[in-house]
Amino acid sequence: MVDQADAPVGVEVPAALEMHGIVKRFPGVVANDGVDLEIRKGEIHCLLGENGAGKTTLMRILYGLYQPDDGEIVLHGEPARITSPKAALAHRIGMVHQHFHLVATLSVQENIVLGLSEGTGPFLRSRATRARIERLAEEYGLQVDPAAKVWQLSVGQQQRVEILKALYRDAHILIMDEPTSVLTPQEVDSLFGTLRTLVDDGLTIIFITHKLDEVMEVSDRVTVLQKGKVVATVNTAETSKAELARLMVGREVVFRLEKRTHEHGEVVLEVSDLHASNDRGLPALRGVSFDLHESEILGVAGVSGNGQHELSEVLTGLRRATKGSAILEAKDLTGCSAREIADMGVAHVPTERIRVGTVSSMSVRENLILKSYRSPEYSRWMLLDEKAAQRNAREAMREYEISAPHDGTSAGNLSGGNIQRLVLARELCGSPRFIVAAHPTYGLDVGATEQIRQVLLDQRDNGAGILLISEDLDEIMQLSDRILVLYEGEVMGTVTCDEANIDEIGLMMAGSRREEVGL
Amino acid sequence: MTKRVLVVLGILALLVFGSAVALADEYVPGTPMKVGFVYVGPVTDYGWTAAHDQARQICVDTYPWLETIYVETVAEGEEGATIDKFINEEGCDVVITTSFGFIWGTQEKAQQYTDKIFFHCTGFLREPNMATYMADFYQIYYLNGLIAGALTETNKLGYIAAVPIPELKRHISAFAVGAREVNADAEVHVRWTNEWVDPIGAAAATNALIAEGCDGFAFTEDTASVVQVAAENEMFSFGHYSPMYVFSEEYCVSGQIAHWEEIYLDFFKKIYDGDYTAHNLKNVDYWWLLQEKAVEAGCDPGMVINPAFEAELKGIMHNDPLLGDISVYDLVMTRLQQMSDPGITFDPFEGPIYDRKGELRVPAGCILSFSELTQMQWAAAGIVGAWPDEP
Amino acid sequence: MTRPNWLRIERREALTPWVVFSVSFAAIVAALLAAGIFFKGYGVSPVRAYGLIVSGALGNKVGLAETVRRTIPLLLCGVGLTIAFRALFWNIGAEGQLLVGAMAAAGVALFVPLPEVLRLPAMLVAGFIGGGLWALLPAFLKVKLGVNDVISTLMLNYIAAFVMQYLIQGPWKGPTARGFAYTDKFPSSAILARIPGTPIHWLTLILGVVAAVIAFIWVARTRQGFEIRVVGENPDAARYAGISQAKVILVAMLVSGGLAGLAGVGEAAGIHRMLLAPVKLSAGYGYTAIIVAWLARRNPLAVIVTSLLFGVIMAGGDVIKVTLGLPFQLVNVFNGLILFFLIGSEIFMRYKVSIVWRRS
Amino acid sequence: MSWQSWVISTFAFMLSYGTPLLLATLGEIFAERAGVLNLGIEGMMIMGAYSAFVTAYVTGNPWFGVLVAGAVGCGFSIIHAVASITLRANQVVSGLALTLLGLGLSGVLGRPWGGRPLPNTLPEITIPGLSKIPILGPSLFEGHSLLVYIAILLVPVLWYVLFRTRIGITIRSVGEDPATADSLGVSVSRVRYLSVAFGGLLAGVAGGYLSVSYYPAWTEGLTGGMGWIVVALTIFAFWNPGMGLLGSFLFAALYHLSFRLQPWVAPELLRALPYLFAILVLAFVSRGTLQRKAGAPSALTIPYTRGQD
Repeated sequence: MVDQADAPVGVEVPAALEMHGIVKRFPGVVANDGVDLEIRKGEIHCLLGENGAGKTTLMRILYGLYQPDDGEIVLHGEPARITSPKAALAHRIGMVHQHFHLVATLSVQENIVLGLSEGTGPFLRSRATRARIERLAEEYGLQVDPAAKVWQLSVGQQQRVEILKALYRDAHILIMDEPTSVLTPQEVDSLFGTLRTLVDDGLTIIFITHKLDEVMEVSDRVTVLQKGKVVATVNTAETSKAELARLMVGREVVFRLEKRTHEHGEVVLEVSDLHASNDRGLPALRGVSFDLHESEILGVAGVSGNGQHELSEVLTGLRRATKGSAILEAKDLTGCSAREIADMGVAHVPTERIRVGTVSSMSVRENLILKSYRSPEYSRWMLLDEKAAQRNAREAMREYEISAPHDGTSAGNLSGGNIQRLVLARELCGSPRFIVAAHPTYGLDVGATEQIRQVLLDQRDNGAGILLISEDLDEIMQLSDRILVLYEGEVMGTVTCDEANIDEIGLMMAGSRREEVGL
Repeated sequence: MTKRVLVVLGILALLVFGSAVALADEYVPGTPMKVGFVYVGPVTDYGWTAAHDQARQICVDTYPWLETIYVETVAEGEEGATIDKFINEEGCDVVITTSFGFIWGTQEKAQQYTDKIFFHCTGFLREPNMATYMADFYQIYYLNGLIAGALTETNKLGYIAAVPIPELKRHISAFAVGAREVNADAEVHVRWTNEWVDPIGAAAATNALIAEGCDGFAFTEDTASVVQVAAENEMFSFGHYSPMYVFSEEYCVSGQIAHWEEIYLDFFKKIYDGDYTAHNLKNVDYWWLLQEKAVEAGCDPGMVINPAFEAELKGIMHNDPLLGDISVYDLVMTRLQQMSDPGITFDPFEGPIYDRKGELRVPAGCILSFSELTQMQWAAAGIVGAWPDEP
Repeated sequence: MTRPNWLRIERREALTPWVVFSVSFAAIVAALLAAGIFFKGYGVSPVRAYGLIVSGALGNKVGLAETVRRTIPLLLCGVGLTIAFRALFWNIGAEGQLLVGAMAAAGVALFVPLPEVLRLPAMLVAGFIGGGLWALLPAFLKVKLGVNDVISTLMLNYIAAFVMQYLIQGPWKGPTARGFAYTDKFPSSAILARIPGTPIHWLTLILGVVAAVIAFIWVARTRQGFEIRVVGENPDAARYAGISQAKVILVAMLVSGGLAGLAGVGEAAGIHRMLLAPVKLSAGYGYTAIIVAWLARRNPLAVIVTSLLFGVIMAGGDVIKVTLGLPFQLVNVFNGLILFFLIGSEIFMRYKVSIVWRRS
Repeated sequence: MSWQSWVISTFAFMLSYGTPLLLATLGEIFAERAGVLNLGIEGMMIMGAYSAFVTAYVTGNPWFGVLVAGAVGCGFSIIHAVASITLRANQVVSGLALTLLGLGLSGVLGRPWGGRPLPNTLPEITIPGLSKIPILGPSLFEGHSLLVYIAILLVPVLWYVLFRTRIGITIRSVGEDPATADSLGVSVSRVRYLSVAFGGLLAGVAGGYLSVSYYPAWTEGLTGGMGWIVVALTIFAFWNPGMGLLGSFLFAALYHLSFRLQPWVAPELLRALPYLFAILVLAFVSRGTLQRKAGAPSALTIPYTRGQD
């Protein structure tokens, strides 16, 4: 336990913000359990912790979105009661949410002035506003067209709007909630650049993340949260990834699972010249081609929004391909419905396990037969066979260690890890030959992560061909036999895991072809 | 869950079947009488139901032995239940239903409660214990027609009518006959609202007719909407059902007022005296007109013609084959007299009368029989506009 | 939305029938207390008034019969609506579907030459299909074009009413109706039998109860019911599981509208025995049924109870008019009040509302 | 029948009958733009009509009547606001309840007031100069009350407010994405309350116009279903005041023609058209970029609870 006191302090910097003994309870969980936090003026302070450690909750309290059940907030030495975002903004606190808070149908400019009360009465000073936005954009490298409607912007641009929004309200403390999860390495660099200029101009930045590299790269100090408690606050200069990781998970992490290398079997899936459009009707996949073999994990790397999502949907029948084919066992998937594909024994671990993979309000038992409910196994004529479903549930819960009071508990009451186990239990029954796993461990604690990765490796060893889509490069590197990089719907290249190198993959994710990055 | 609900329903069913019909005994003449009125509209409308309810109050004030109860705005299909309540719970001896739509329900109940007396307005079905009645305006519409025909300058008169039933067709034709009598070029333009109470629609219809060039209005709708719109446009109009002089003292010339009490008073008295019983009503059908004072000409009690128009109407002369040269004012008064006298000496539908298709409907020297009047579908000459079921 | 700190509102984990019942009950009591003011205003003791209303609606043959008569259409429409709502389709169109059902039945009754024995069955089938097809229209619009279901179904109610108005004033107007806007009386073979001395057309009542039971089993125990629930609870998961949302919505709406159509057949062939003005044929049953279904928490079996409750409320209106001789408009006021208290009570079902004393 | 007379009567009626529709539609547009569907318009209008008549009758001042009508409509709409915003009740059910309540209450309170003419109604004005224009003059600039022109002037004003001012931005953001508005310190409930109240105000005034100008007397149920037409018109208008004007007047014209054309066309069919239009419009704008540009507010009918986005 590194203590605040014995962290050597140079010049005494006044605290911009202190939070004392913050407690926040939600039904069933204590999200923040007596959290103490001290942020110094002009620093980039990382809040490190796994998903569910309470980082976001703490910041939502600071931003007035939640009211703490206990504890106090001190700003520049003054105790402050922040009852609403309005109050937070009044205290010069700005927040860039992980999921952007932008009104899609409004213009950039309208989004930026939304909620402000400048100008006289209800009237806007459009020209002046526009000028100021352009000035800020210039100053901090956040170029974006003030007149554009937000729904027309790219994700990166939308994040710029978010930052501009905070700056426009001259925030002195800027909270960034996992800002890099949607950016390319290059965009990340320019973001970090922006952050530094901001800090030089005297802003204080609180940076929420669970990525150790980012902490090391950008922060001055780190506060590590674990299960709603602060485990340490340390100077970045005096710590290491390993130490942070230990603080974060509370034990040494095994950074490599043992992976038996062996010969891959014949081709399971043959994708050639696949095209598809996204929800806005714009091309999302442009001629993707690749092979997937038995007993192979093919990792698909890429910044989110570059076609991975569409790829997984096309291969599982949730999205129509506009061109090309995906041959599974001599059958073209692009022509098939989701149901037909599922019946062919294709397993799909969806990106959003809670919103898509399960029905929260229905029982574990029912969720486990979400796809197989029609099979004679679970239904007689039109009627469902509750008994069979129950038996199935009992076995699955035992085999995959799904911890739930009983099989009648509604899925919504399960923890993230257990929900993912539930999904896997359902998808992997009957050992599928082809598995699409999208972000299988996203937001899970280390224990669950390890278990689920192991399950995938076992499936691979049993001969399944697995398409692993993930934004977590570490995961891709660990599990994949080969790595395929997508950029704007095109394959930048494929590398085997032993020749893989994170920097080059990063470049490919940023849009340079494999040959260009000299592999 | 299922079981419990089914049990509950079972019990309900039992109750429905089980409870026997509580039959009160027949009314004894000379004893206090309780009468239940089933109204189709709210007693606060300014037409049909209001008129019936005023009549009811007059009866109560007149006969100390009379007790009444009423239910307003009874939807069609609910009259049966209301009648049941009147008889079983309120112990009514007589039930009065004031809408054509209640006809079948009333008959059904009359057949069920054979010892109670039923009185149905505007209907044509009768039972030994179910009589029918109607106070009709056609004579007055004819009088209004005379005035309108004389006053119109565009020779186009407007008539806003609720629903195309024989009653209204009769009135419109009478109005047209009157207008044509004093003004051969007079046309009566008709618009249907298909609602008995629809002030907004009536106003819209009036506007439409004004646009057609009409400059005077009669109507059948239970609000004063038409009178008001006409007045706004400085055009004359005829009140309907209730005294509408108040709505336009300048432009409301005349109109029709109902006095249902005349019928009710007579009916109740006869029951009280034992003349009418639950066994001899099969052929009792009141068809009361000016002569019986069941209806009155004018837009305010006692005012046949609005004084504001007296002079003008006295100035307009008309040549009548029998009466010779006579002012329209006097003509109206004479006709009123002729139709109010005990021995009626005039009827608006006195032949020869042709319909607008040129077909002879009433041969010279004849008048229409009661059943011809009550089932009238043809449109008199001079009527313009849609005319459903025109023969 | 900002909330005072002393008030804590938490989502309820699970909604127990007990909570639903007690909260709803409390709400209705509160509503009656509020409505009592009006009775006082008219110099009638509320206690006496309510006593009369209950006894008038349940305590005697006539009242009970009226209550049940009102319950029948509410039950049929209500059960149908629970299914539509289960599939996450906001069907506000029961009224229109009811009218179309009535029109279809009337058409068969009056203009289709059929052997006597077949006429009623044919009318019921026609009514079901008519209502069902009318309901499929908005379902298609939603599935194919994403048209807002609340609005489209609402609009279709008016279109149905105008069509009906047109029919009875024009082509279908009965020669024996003496010019009034009615069709002719249905032939005796097209009239639903009633329980003697009451207006209860029992066949429809039975159909309603059976529908409720079957619907319950259908939703809770069958494969298709499973699909309906998945679609209703989480459309994305349904897509993911390969369940066709379109198909489910169409099926649900077909049944939903069909049952409303049956209610229409009941009103036409059981009560009026002819087709007449829409406002006369249905006392807004289709709209009240929305509340009935919503109050039943989308549970078809519970509709049996809630429809009965509103049957009592509607029949109670007669008592207010007849026995108490109060203005009939009070009925609407009461229904309005009761509704507001019920929806007001919703929050106590979805959230546990507690007062916390924070030490300062 | 000269064509002029058709134009004149139709235009004149468009204004006199279209005005209440326009007022109420403008109000509903604001409520729905803020994400609250209010099916209680009929109830608010009839209450407005009732209170306007009584006030005007008692005080002898029709304008005062209109004001009170606005206040009453406003107050009445607050009931819906409390139910659907604070208590997060189902907006459809709450709206239906409001209509029931309005029809009932106005009926009960209005009983003594039936069958009386309103002595002094809203004065009809003639616009000097403009009224001289052939055809348009007599139809548009003569014999209408000032309220008619106020309603029409409201259209550009409200359009500007909705699309060019901070108020508009706030309202639209609350109707599109309340969570975002909230995160920027906009009080979602406050904005929604105000929008609904504004809608109620206009609905009340619309009712008032009916009872002190269009039909200066009290009859229960006098709005005769206008409130539901407004629901249709609001959609037909793409939630845009300008289109609201077009829709209201178009419907008024159709209603007028349903009477003028009665000898040739069945009126029911003409009157069913607006509802048909509303559905067709929806069919066009419910998908794709059109949805973004002209579709319904995304959060319409969805209650907002912080932290559940």
